[in-house]
Amino acid sequence: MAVIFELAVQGAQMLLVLLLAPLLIGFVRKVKARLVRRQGPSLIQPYRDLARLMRKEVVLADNASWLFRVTPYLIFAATWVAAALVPTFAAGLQFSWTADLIVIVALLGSARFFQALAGMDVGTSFGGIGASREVMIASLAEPAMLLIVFSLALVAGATQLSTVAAFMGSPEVGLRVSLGMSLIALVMVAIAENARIPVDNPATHLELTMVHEAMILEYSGRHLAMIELATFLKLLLYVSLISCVFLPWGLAHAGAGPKALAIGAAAYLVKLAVLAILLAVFETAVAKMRVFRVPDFLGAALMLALLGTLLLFVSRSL
Amino acid sequence: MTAFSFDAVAAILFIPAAAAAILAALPNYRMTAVVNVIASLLTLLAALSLLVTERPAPGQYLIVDDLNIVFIVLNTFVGFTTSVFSASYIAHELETGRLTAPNLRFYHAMYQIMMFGMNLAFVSNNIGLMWVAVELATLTTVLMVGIYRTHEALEAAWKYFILGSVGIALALFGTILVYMAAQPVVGEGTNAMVWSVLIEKAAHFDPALLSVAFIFLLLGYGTKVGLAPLHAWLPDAHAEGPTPISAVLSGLLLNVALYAVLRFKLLLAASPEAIGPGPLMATMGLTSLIFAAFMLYRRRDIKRLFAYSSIEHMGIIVFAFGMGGPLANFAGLLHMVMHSLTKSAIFFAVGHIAQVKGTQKISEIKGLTESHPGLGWALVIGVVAIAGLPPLGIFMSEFLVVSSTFARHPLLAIPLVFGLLIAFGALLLRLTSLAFGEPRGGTAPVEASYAPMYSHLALVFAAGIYLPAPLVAWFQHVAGILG
Amino acid sequence: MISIVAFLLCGPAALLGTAILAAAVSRRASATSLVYGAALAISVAVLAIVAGHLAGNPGEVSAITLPLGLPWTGARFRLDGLSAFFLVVVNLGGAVTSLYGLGYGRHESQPHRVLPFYPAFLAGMNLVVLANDAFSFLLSWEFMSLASWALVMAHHRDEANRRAGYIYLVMASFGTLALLLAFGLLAGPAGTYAFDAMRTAHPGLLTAGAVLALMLLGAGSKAGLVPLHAWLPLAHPAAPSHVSALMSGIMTKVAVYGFIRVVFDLLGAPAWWSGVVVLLIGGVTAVLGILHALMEKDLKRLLAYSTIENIGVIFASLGLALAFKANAMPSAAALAFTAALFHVLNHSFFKSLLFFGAGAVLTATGERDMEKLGGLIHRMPVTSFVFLVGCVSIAALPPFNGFASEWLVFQAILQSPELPQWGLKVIVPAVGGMLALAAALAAACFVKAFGITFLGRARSAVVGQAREVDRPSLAAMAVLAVFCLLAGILPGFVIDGLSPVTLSLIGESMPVQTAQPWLSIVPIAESRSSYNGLLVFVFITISASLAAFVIHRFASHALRRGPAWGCGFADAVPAAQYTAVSFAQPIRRVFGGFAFRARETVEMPAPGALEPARLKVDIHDVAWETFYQPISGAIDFATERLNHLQFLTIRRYLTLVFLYLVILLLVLALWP
Amino acid sequence: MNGLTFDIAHLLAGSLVLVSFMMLYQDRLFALINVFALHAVVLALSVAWQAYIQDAHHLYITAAIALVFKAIVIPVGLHRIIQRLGIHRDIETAVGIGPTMLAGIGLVTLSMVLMLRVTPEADPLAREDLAFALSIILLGLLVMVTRRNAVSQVVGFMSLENGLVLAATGAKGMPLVVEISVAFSILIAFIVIGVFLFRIRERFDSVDVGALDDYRGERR
Repeated sequence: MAVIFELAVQGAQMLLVLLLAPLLIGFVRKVKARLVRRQGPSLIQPYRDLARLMRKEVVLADNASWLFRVTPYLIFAATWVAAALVPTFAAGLQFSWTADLIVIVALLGSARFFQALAGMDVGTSFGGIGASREVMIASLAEPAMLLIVFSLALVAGATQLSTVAAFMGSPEVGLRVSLGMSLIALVMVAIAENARIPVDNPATHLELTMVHEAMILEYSGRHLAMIELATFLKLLLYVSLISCVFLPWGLAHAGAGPKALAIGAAAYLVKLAVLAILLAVFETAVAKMRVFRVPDFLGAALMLALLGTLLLFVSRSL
Repeated sequence: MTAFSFDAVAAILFIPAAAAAILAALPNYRMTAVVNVIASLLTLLAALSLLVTERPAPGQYLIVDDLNIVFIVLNTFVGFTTSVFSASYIAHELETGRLTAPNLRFYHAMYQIMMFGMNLAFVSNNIGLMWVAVELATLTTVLMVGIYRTHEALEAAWKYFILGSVGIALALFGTILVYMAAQPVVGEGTNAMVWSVLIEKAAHFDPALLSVAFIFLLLGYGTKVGLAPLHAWLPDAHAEGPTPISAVLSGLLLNVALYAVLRFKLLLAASPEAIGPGPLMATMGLTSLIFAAFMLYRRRDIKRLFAYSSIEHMGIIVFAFGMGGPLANFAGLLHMVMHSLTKSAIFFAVGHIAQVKGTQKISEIKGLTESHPGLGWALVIGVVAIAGLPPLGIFMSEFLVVSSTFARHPLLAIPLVFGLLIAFGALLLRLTSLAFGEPRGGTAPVEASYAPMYSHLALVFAAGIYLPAPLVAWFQHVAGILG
Repeated sequence: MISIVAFLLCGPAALLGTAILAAAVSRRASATSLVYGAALAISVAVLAIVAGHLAGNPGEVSAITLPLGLPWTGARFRLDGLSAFFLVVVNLGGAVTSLYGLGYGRHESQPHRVLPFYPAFLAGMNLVVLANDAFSFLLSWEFMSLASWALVMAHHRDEANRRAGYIYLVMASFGTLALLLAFGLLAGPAGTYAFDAMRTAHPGLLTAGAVLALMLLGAGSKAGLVPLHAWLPLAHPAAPSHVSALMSGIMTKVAVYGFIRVVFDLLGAPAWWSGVVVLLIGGVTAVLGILHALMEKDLKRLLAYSTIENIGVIFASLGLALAFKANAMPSAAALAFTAALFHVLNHSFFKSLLFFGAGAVLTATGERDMEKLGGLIHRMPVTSFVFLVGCVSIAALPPFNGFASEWLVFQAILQSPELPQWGLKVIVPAVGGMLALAAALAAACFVKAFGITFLGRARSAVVGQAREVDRPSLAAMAVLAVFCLLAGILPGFVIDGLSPVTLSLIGESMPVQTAQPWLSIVPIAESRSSYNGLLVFVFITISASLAAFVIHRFASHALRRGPAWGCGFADAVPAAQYTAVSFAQPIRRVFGGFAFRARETVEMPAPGALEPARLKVDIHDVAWETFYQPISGAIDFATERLNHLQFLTIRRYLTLVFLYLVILLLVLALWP
Repeated sequence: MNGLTFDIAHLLAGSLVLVSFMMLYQDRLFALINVFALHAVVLALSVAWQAYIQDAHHLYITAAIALVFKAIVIPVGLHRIIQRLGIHRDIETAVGIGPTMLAGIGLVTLSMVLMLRVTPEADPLAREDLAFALSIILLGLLVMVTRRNAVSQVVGFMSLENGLVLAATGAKGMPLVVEISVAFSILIAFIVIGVFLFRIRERFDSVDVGALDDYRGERR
């Protein structure tokens, strides 16, 4: 019985992330629009876009191979699984031990791998640009991410997200410089990974500085829908990652009852809203940077993460 | 039994001498070649009979013990295979007109005299007699080196002769000094020159005299071993003489001189206060090794290349004996045997190559494994062996030398390894250009037989994998004698 | 009862027999299938024996001494857990490669230069793994090098190959001499060359340090540690592709075996700083190797460089194991050591697979230069699929095997806070960062490798007549691809298979994994970290197919082919695609500066001139310029100087003799 | 033995060294050969004296050999060769006379030092003889080293052999085999040299080894 319930909760989480992801995007866009005193599209616009794309027929480049057609589903699946494994409203779910933080990072990595390949498949120069820049960014973002994982793991003694969250929720954490550094680094990585301003601009096309959009330039119809959805999921994933590691309050724990779960869900929504607003404000405040400034940006993240890790040794109390 | 075995010793000396006389008389060159081969074969058989029969007590002039049997058997064996090789080689030289029939008569007679001299040097129990024999062998080779009478050959022979006779003189003085040292103890007369007597009484000899003597002997015989910086004659003599002689020089004559040095090393080792022969020999060995290794790089003449590699290996051997101790001595003996076999095999190959390609210039010989697979791969195996790669014999001896040295004197092993590596680089560089790449030079097939070459290589290969127990025991005993 | 080693030795013996036979018949048409068939059969047989042994009593050790090799030591051979594992690696690789060779070998232009040496090479590797005394070990080791050298020289008419072979063999014998010295130290003046004797004799700290350094030189030069790697990217690609696969996938592992055998087994308890050294070298090797790979446009060279990276990963985790072992943290040490061995196995899988793929491309197009390839996915669907699997695995992406082992390495790194020494505390996470960087760069590198070679449009005409390769080759590649997946989703079995080895060398092994629910792997405790490749795989497949199904079923499945959109730009020539070099450009911009003093110069034509502007990129191999060129320069100088001694007059030679005599006499005069 | 015999032997040996020194500063070939003849004569004397005091009669043979071959036959032969080759006017020292003399003195002291280390209870006459012989040998080598011309190198070589003979005769009761071998080797040496000079005459215009040396195996 309990197992059934656990499974149900797990399934609920999977569906939840799937459903929430477009909403989060819509919310961010709305807030950004309001910040520049525009009306902006409605919150559910992303859902509409996805539905429209799915109904449209696919226009496939003559040169596209089977890989090009499979990739969207792979990207979506990998991102979805990753997102579903991050504790949102409850930790220690049935399958949470399937993957720890490192695996989640790696899953996103494989999604990116295939996306870059798909970008090169058709053989236009834009795809190449996108792919090569994407891997460059990733080659800096991933180590940074792993170092963040290290410092978290060194604090919490685990890479298991549920455990980390539980530990961060517990009082003995206190305020630590290294954690602060990791947080900043994590935010920077998240921005880079989700192709947000200032690293990349999700709203533009036909700009030689674009990265992510350049890779998916040849996609259309349901394929594009899958990729878009995956992008939304990725953003949600990072937001909920930050929230579950650095704002673990109200997170329901393994084997918790419906009441705790409800509280967790509510808390989760609040966290999402707050972080989304912060993101929107940040994006409106700063400007897009040149592509070859991005390494410096990520290099800073890398250094911060490393510093955070090393500080842990210098003094346990920092 | 004793009588028979003593006859064996006599035979080793008599057969070559007689053969030399006959050959000097015979006009027909095919005949002479055949006689030469037969004589060498008989000598070899006589030498082998020494192994099975019991040995005579050492006399005033002749001795047979474990130490020199190693050398004798090796000497007669290589002498035999070389005579086989030289038969075909010389025939070709005759066709190309580089040699004339009278030359040839002279050549074969000299060949046997040389064998006689070397065997005599090995079996002689009298340091004076040994000296005479070594000089005899040397002088005959001088004449053979000059046999082509070309400008280069004459110069090589002249260089060989001058440096050689200085060596002769120094060695003789050393011998006299040894006698002087022995005379107060042993008493006047021949006994004071009989090695087996000396070695017993050596402890009481005057150490200072012995030390001076050893230096002269080391330099004198060392000149013939080809140790740097006394080596100057060696490369040219190898390069300009007929290839069979190069093979014999590298494979045998160097050993004769080495044998002499070893005998006197024993003498000196027996006298505690005298100067230690080990450090001297080790130093000379290392110097020769490293020097030769560097000299290998800029060689343009294929025979000169391998001549320098002989210097290198003599350096290793002398170094090993200088280090002393059962392991190093064993390694030294093994290395000497393996080097003789391999190097003569290489010279056989080189002889064929030079004849089919019509040149000795390395730059004009390429892609042998394409144009002459049998020859090319033999050269590859030979060079791989001489460079000390497994599974061939020299690897085993180098393994023993290097590892035992490093365990005892790490600082000595570093230059040793350094030299080995440098030499390896040079040999491999030349091998790559000789055996591989676009074939260049003549492509006429070789009509001579590869039998001597491949038999040597087969032996070396077998030794690298498996040494028969009796051989090992014997070598270990000899290594024990060498201290 | 004959010990199992005797059975196992029949393998190499048979292989050598095959080699001799091959030398005899190599010019016949049937020789190819004969040799590779025999090699395949023998490898499988050896595998079967080892498997039986492991299934029966994995811990059991059996030894034998043959009256060969070094007298008074004899040729000793021994089968224990470690050698059993590496036997599996070697013969698995050997079997698959032979299978591949059955097809690939038919395209060989000069079979008589390959066939005799191929079985010899396999035999050499088998013997190295079984050897139990210094002499047989070195003999087999160098024999292995020699055979592979002959294979590198197979296409000897190409100047580059000759150079590669030369550098290779020189480096190899350099390594052998280093090992020789190491064994000399271990054997001691008495010359006890048997490993059993060395195992019991515990050398002092200084000796141990020297041996470690020598092993890093000897085994490291064979494995390709920076800066001893220079020969590797030259030699591995020069050989025929299946041999490249053996050299890169298997022979480097044999080198790792040598290192483990001496440092973990014979040398006894390590000192903590030895861990530091190995760690740092490993990390640097990993990063530099993969950066070089990224700069390559020759497919096989790229693969060779990526081998260097993986070797770096392996050595880094071996270093971790040393550090933990030195600090009496057996469980952590076991974790790191298992990770290393696991990665050894995985790399042998995917690197062979990738080289096979490169070989297939080579047969189909005759090209190794990626700049001339592209779009092969349409012409060689199967090859491109398996190659993709290889790329995903080597890029350490879940759920494939590369990720499983790298994950274990990271888990081991996360044990570092328990280490007492500050040096280690600080260095281990830094190395962890390096490894992470290397992993990310590897992903980038193989996006490039696959993308440029197989995707996009054909960059030259050679792609036009490319055909899918023959069945044996495809079969070999498919087998390896399956292995990659299986090892990725069922890592628990591999880890448990490795436990006897770790138990014998570390003294402890990882907890039993296959007992875990849902077959997930749990290095320490589930609360700390866990990974379940199987479930990840299942989830991804389910959700992907689910999404596909739902959309096709309820939304549209209409599809129309059209010209590429490319932001409305007219269909440009294929040359306008991204090339290998341009793909690497951003990363070159980031790392090129310090890694290889990369410099980009734009040559603008004179105003009004018609020729195009050119972008020139020059990259330097720093290791080559810092170490190798000075050495060769020095040798050159020395030879030039000494060479004058060949040209003296007789009188001067006499002077030499004379002076030498006088000097010796002086020495004697001054002798106390 | 009484002092007189010792002094005479000493005197002869010493004068042999002196003659070697004279050889060092000859720069004309003829002069050199003449001095060598003198050298041989002195050698013959000292050998004869040794034969007398050791009353070892076989040594008289050696003395005769020395006198006949070295003092007469060879110098005459060399004169012939020189005239035939027309090189008698050569000035052919490679190193200046002064340095050569200094080196010679150094060598003599060196050999003295070496030999006096020999334990005194060895026969003193033998010791002195050895010391002189050693210095003669070294001086002979010095001659060979400092001369460019083949003939003078041969001369130097033979003076070296003289030193050997002196040493050998000084060694009491040394079997005849040695002297014979010495003479034997010199004979062979002379024959071979003669053969060589002859051949070289065939090929080049001079016996100057320098002419040989222009080709040194591998020209660069």
